Amino acid sequence: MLFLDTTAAAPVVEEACEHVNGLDTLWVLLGAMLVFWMQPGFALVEAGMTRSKNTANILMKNFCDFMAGSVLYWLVGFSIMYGAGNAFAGWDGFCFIGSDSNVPAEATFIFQTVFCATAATIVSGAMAERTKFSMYLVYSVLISLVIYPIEGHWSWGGGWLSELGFHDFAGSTVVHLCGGALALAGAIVLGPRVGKYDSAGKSRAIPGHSLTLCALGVFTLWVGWFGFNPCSTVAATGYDNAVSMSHVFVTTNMAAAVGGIVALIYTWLVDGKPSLSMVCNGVLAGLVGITAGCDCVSIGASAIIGTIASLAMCLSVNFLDKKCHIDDPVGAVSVHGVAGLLGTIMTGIFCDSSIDGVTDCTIGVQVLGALTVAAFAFVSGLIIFSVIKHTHGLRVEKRIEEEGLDIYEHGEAAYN
Amino acid sequence: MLFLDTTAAAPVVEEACEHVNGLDTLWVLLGAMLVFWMQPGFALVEAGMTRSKNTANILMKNFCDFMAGSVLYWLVGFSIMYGAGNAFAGWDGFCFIGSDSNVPAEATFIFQTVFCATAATIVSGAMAERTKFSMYLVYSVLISLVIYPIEGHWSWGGGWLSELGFHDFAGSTVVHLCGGALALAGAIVLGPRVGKYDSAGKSRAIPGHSLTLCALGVFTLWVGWFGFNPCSTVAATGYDNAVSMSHVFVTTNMAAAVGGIVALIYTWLVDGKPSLSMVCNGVLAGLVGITAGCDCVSIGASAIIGTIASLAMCLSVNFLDKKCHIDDPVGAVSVHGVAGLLGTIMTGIFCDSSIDGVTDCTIGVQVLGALTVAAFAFVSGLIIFSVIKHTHGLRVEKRIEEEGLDIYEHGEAAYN
Amino acid sequence: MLFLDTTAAAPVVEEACEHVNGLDTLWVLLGAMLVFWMQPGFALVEAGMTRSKNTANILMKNFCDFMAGSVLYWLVGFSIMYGAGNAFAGWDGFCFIGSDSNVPAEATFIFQTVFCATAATIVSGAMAERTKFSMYLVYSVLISLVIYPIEGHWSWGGGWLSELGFHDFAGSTVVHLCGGALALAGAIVLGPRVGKYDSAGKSRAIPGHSLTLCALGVFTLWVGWFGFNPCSTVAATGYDNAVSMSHVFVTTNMAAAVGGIVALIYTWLVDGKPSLSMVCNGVLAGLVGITAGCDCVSIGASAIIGTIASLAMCLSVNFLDKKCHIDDPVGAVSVHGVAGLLGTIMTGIFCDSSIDGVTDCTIGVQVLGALTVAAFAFVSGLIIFSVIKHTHGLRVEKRIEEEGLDIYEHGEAAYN
Amino acid sequence: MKKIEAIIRKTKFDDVKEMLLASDIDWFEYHDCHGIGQSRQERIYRGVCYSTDMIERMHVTVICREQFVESTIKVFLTAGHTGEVGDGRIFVSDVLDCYSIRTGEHGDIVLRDKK
Amino acid sequence: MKKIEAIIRKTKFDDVKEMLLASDIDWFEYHDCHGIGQSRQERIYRGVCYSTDMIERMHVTVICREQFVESTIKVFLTAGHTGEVGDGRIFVSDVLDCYSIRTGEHGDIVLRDKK
Amino acid sequence: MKKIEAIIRKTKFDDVKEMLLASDIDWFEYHDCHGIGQSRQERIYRGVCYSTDMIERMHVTVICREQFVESTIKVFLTAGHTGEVGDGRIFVSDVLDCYSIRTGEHGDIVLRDKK
Ligand SMILES: Nc1ncnc2c1ncn2[C@@H]1O[C@H](COP(=O)(O)OP(=O)(O)O)[C@@H](O)[C@H]1O
Ligand SMILES: Nc1ncnc2c1ncn2[C@@H]1O[C@H](COP(=O)(O)OP(=O)(O)O)[C@@H](O)[C@H]1O
Ligand SMILES: Nc1ncnc2c1ncn2[C@@H]1O[C@H](COP(=O)(O)OP(=O)(O)O)[C@@H](O)[C@H]1O
Repeated sequence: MLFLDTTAAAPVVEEACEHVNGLDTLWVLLGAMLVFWMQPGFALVEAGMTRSKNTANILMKNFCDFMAGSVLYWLVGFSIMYGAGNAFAGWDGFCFIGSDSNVPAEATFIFQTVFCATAATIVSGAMAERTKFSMYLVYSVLISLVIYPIEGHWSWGGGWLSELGFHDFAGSTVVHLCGGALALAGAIVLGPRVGKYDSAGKSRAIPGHSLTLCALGVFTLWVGWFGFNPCSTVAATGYDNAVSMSHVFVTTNMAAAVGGIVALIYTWLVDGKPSLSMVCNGVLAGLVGITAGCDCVSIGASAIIGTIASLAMCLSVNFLDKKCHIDDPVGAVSVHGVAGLLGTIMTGIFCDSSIDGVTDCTIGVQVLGALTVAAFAFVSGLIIFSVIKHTHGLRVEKRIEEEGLDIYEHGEAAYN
Repeated sequence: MLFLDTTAAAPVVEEACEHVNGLDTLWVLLGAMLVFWMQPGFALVEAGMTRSKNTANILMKNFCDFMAGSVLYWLVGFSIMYGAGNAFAGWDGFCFIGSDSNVPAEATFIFQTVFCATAATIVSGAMAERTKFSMYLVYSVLISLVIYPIEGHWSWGGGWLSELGFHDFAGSTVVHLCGGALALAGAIVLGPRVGKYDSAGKSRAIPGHSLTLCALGVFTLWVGWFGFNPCSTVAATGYDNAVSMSHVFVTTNMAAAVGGIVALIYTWLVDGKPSLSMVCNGVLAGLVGITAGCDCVSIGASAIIGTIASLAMCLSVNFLDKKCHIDDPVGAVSVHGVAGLLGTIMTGIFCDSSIDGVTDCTIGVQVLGALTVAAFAFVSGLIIFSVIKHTHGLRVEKRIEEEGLDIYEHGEAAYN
Repeated sequence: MLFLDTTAAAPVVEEACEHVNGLDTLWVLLGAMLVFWMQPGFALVEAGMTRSKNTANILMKNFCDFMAGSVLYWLVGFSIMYGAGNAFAGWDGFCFIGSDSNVPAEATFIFQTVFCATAATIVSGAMAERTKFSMYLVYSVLISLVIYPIEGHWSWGGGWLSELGFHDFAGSTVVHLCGGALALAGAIVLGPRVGKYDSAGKSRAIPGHSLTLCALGVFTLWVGWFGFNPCSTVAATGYDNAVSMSHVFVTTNMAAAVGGIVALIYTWLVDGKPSLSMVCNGVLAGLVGITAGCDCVSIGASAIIGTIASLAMCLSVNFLDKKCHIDDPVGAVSVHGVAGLLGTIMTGIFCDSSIDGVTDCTIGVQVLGALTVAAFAFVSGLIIFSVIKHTHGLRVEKRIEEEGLDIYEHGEAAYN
Repeated sequence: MKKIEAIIRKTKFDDVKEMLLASDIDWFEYHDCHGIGQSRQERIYRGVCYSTDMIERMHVTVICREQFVESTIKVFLTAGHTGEVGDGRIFVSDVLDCYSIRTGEHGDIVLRDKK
Repeated sequence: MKKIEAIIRKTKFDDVKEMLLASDIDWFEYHDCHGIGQSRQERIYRGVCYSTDMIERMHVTVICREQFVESTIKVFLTAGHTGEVGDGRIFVSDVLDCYSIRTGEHGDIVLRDKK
Repeated sequence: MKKIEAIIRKTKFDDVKEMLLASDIDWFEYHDCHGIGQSRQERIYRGVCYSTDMIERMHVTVICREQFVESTIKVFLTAGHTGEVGDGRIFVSDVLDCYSIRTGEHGDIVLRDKK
């Protein structure tokens, strides 16, 4: 049987013993816990921003993204992403889990697994409240199996982007922009929810059922990001790492705080009232934006990145909704796509080699990398979702959508 | 006064200084935090799966389990479990907190305390919605004071099971099976909730009030389990520990993910619809199942353990409910009892000495250990609950049960 | 531009390299994560204990406290608190982030930032359900900018209290009493909520909308406190630190558990029914109480401190409500103020130099320190809130208060 | 055609529902409501006791033909009965006409007999 | 016997309740409802403004003897009054009969006078 | 004055509301309710299937002058219609009087014509 063949424990290569470090391992595993903890964060934000009749469905999707990701990334994904291969994709056999570096192979492997699951889970929010559960699973399998590993290989697995000097420290592009672009493809192919736009094409608000869940989710994501970014140093020993992880922590927090403040001010000025749901998104946009450059920009620059990412997110939410009539219930495209794109590019602008020794990070490559990944993910998404749409159908019946996916897709109501 | 006599700080034994290790201590304390964090996990799962009229009651029970456990395990329990003694129970005086090993005595002590509280809290779910609060407290005191410490001594405190080579790495049997067996005893003695079975003996569904809480609780437990299992290495220094904790992390996650997937498929095939509440239980069953052998089975084997644990849980939920008419509102018996039992036994099957040097783990001893502990806990439970039932009464009046325990037992409603 | 000037990364002073320690840094950053995690804890407790029509408002206030705190403490606060200066206040220029000690400057800086935000967020609960959002922001800015840094400087930044030997390990006084005193000032100046006292002056209960949120918040705070206290050793290397952080962990947990039990017994005896909402407060009172002396009292003493803190909190809640007619919806004054005051003082009584080598901690200084800080915070609060009240107005219109702040202040309802 | 409104204990709703469906009625409407009545529940919140006169009740509305009024009332009087204060009330009033939205029919015919 | 239904501001419910209990009425039923009316509230969700004409209201139902109808209506008109748009309405209709589930009695006698 | 009560599909409420406001009615009241009827939904909870006959519905109440009764009923019959089992019912009954709490006026005058 396939499962039993794998000798799961890292081969006890004698030399490896010397450089594997307990402190680094602890740091990486702590990071894995925290990034895992972002899963409930996403689940809560998405559940809070949608209606209670679809809550069980969206929670289920978040579980499935993580569960499918865990298994598939182990079976195939990690091998494609980090296996030896060409500039486009790697491969090292099934159930490949890498080899020891400063941490055991399995520590690296689990840390990468939770990142993969994060990318997968971004999309569910944008496609909420109208997607067939079974068809969502098809997408979820494909991102963990193919899409994320391939584009991840480019930047992090030794592929062509990494050779060009593309700098994406913890995944503004690799994780968030990829998820955001897929989310955009999904939202476009699906079309808006019933009742989202009136006959005159005016956008109607469909408020989520619980801002409390949404706010709790944002706090959860925020603390998870302290694993996502700082722990991406994947080493904690020695002066340089200690300084680097502290610095990443500070810039991450600063961008998040500033991102929230900007959204607060923006909604206060534009809509007349400070909006909690937009502050939630603003914090996330700041976090997504700083992720690429959190190691190599100054604290001041992180505040600027947070500002721009959050502002762009606010404008994008409006633009997509009111102008493009793309219905993204939780703002996933704006938060992960737009902020991820800008964050990656701004890393090229604010990157300061005196901080983390990153010298070869240029705007040109940053723009190139971000756009290529976005295009790749978007086109893959368009293809997958269109094929599903025209074969089995991507969207539930109107009646099911109106009465709620929970009952018809899962036979359970979230609240009784 | 009793409290003041204890010299709480570890005695500054000079030699100890040399082997106490800051990294190990940090790892153990991190573990204690994470296992503590399982308390809200249990509270949320149990609250979510029961009706809103009993929510304050169930939350209160979870608080009390932990609070009583913290105090009693300090006063007496730890001494019984880890004190010098015979093969059956230890004793080293009141307020014994052990002595330094590779971590300070108090680090070990607090790590063990949170495990004790976890065992205690499992039962509240199975006895939810109909137990007198005061009588529940009596049980809660007894488990932390006597039951858990005694059976814990057998496996972890140098008792007879540990001498036989019984392998229960982080407590499939010691914690979960013990809790599950007590839960079974409690549910049997209490009898089903009013309205659970109709006059023809057909089971009726009594849906919980919030799957959102339930799902959040499962995520919380999942991340808590990354402390429960990996941190049970209680050491993080050196190559072997680094590899071991990484490996435990990966197997834990794999079993959980696979457990969830299996429950998803099971309910989809059997009931026609994928059920969120069963996926939640499936994840937990996978986690419980892998707990005994997470250090010494391969990743592939962990997937198999997750599969079997989850499948057995699904069947057991149905069997207990529909055939035995034992009313376990949250499935605690199936999740902790059945999956814990099977997980312990499967450790004997899949145990691979090349992974963690565990060589003396045999199926026979695993079966013996699991069954003895289960029998001990179950019989203790039967005695305690029966005595309570026939003296003071274990169950609230029918009217209180119908109108909700919150108002009558606590004078408060959870929601207003 | 101001932001860009700051060279955010710690200057690579060669000598620093030698004593900066990765393990200590990891421990401090872990602490920062956990203390950050107290923010959702506060948000949930406060949201749970107030009515659903004001939920978005109170969540927003918690976000703003943290976001404003993060930015302002960086711009100015840290410099006032830890900059070189006199006994009363420090100053080292804008955007000062200190210098490396055993951990990088930025690690210390972010750890202090989250403490500052904690102090700020305490007040929102006491002023809930009736304060103008914009005016709350003014207060929030002032505490992070001036009040907390100044009084923090006295005890922790080398000010006059620290020179007197005032011992406040993790902030019973610096953080909690300061917040509690400000909360008292705010509640007094604001006056009670509409309908809180009937025409005869009898107090009326205004139950919070969700004890589930409240309980989850308390668990969240509890685990956060395992960062607040143990990580305040800010070092994890070597025998002494390992013992100290373990000891702090144990005393913290013991005081919390005992605090909860005392509140349970108190309400059971006095009101006839064990109250979940008071157990929640009891746990928090125990935690606040032990914070000052968690490093230097025995486990037994921590249980006593928990008992007294929780008992005082219970009495104080009643006294403030029924006798003083001060309306504090979440009990912030009693939990943080009263318990913080008593905890600081009791540190002088139970302080045991054999435990942590704290020798110069006397009751006199503890009383002096606690009272001075309380007085300073209370008077500052009175001034700020009174000035606001008499200029722009601190309180929303009666009609807005009756119909809920969410709609009128934020244009959003938390639940739909 | 008569409208029968019963304000019953929430905890008796399941019994009433089953007995109604077992009788001549197979359609009715219900919603949660609160009643202010004689039966009081003591509650405590943060040390402040407040005896609430508010009870959670279910408001059940049945529209039926004249001939079923008596039997329906009997259902409520039987299945809703506990004998303790707080059992609730039944009110009967007149209905002029009744339409089925699906078919557009109106009058007594809409109130089919039990299939 | 008359049925008096009032659709009042939710925020005025406590006043109305107290005044009702202080008058001849000691039992009534209420539930949350929404009213579509002239008074509108502005809301914004994620940048999309929507002025809702939906107001949270309380629906209070009192069944009382003829002689108390007038005084009960007066209670609503007084205690429920703010003078601003959105104060709500009172409707009076006929009730044919009334039963007490506990005692089985029916008719006016069920509507006891205030003890 | 007549009272028109309609028990409609929750999912049809928005349509009904818009059509009502577009007609002569500009005020009405509604609340969530459940209906026991012929249309059943299958649910499963933890492996136990239960087919619920409970449907989430909206109870809409309009009080209107005699002359608008017919048009209002037509609104419900049109906007609330899907043709599938479970569309709901409309009941018409008498109202004796109507008061405006804000103005204290009563009678038909309270039921203003659409401005
Ligand atoms: N006159 C009334 N008008 C409206 N509702 C009433 C009236 N009388 C009783 N009710 C409703 O019936 C419920 C039961 O009343 P209660 O006096 O407690 O019952 P019982 O007389 O059977 O003990 C009340 O809570 C209230 O909701
Ligand atoms: N004709 C009616 N039918 C049903 N409900 C009505 C009717 N008129 C008013 N209402 C209810 O009364 C509420 C108050 O109406 P509104 O016009 O806002 O009050 P006012 O005229 O006192 O300012 C409405 O929201 C609606 O719920
Ligand atoms: N006689 C009745 N009394 C009270 N409510 C009724 C009555 N008949 C129908 N209803 C309500 O109308 C709803 C629709 O009934 P249903 O038979 O499902 O509709 P349809 O006949 O249009 O298919 C029911 O769920 C119930 O709430």
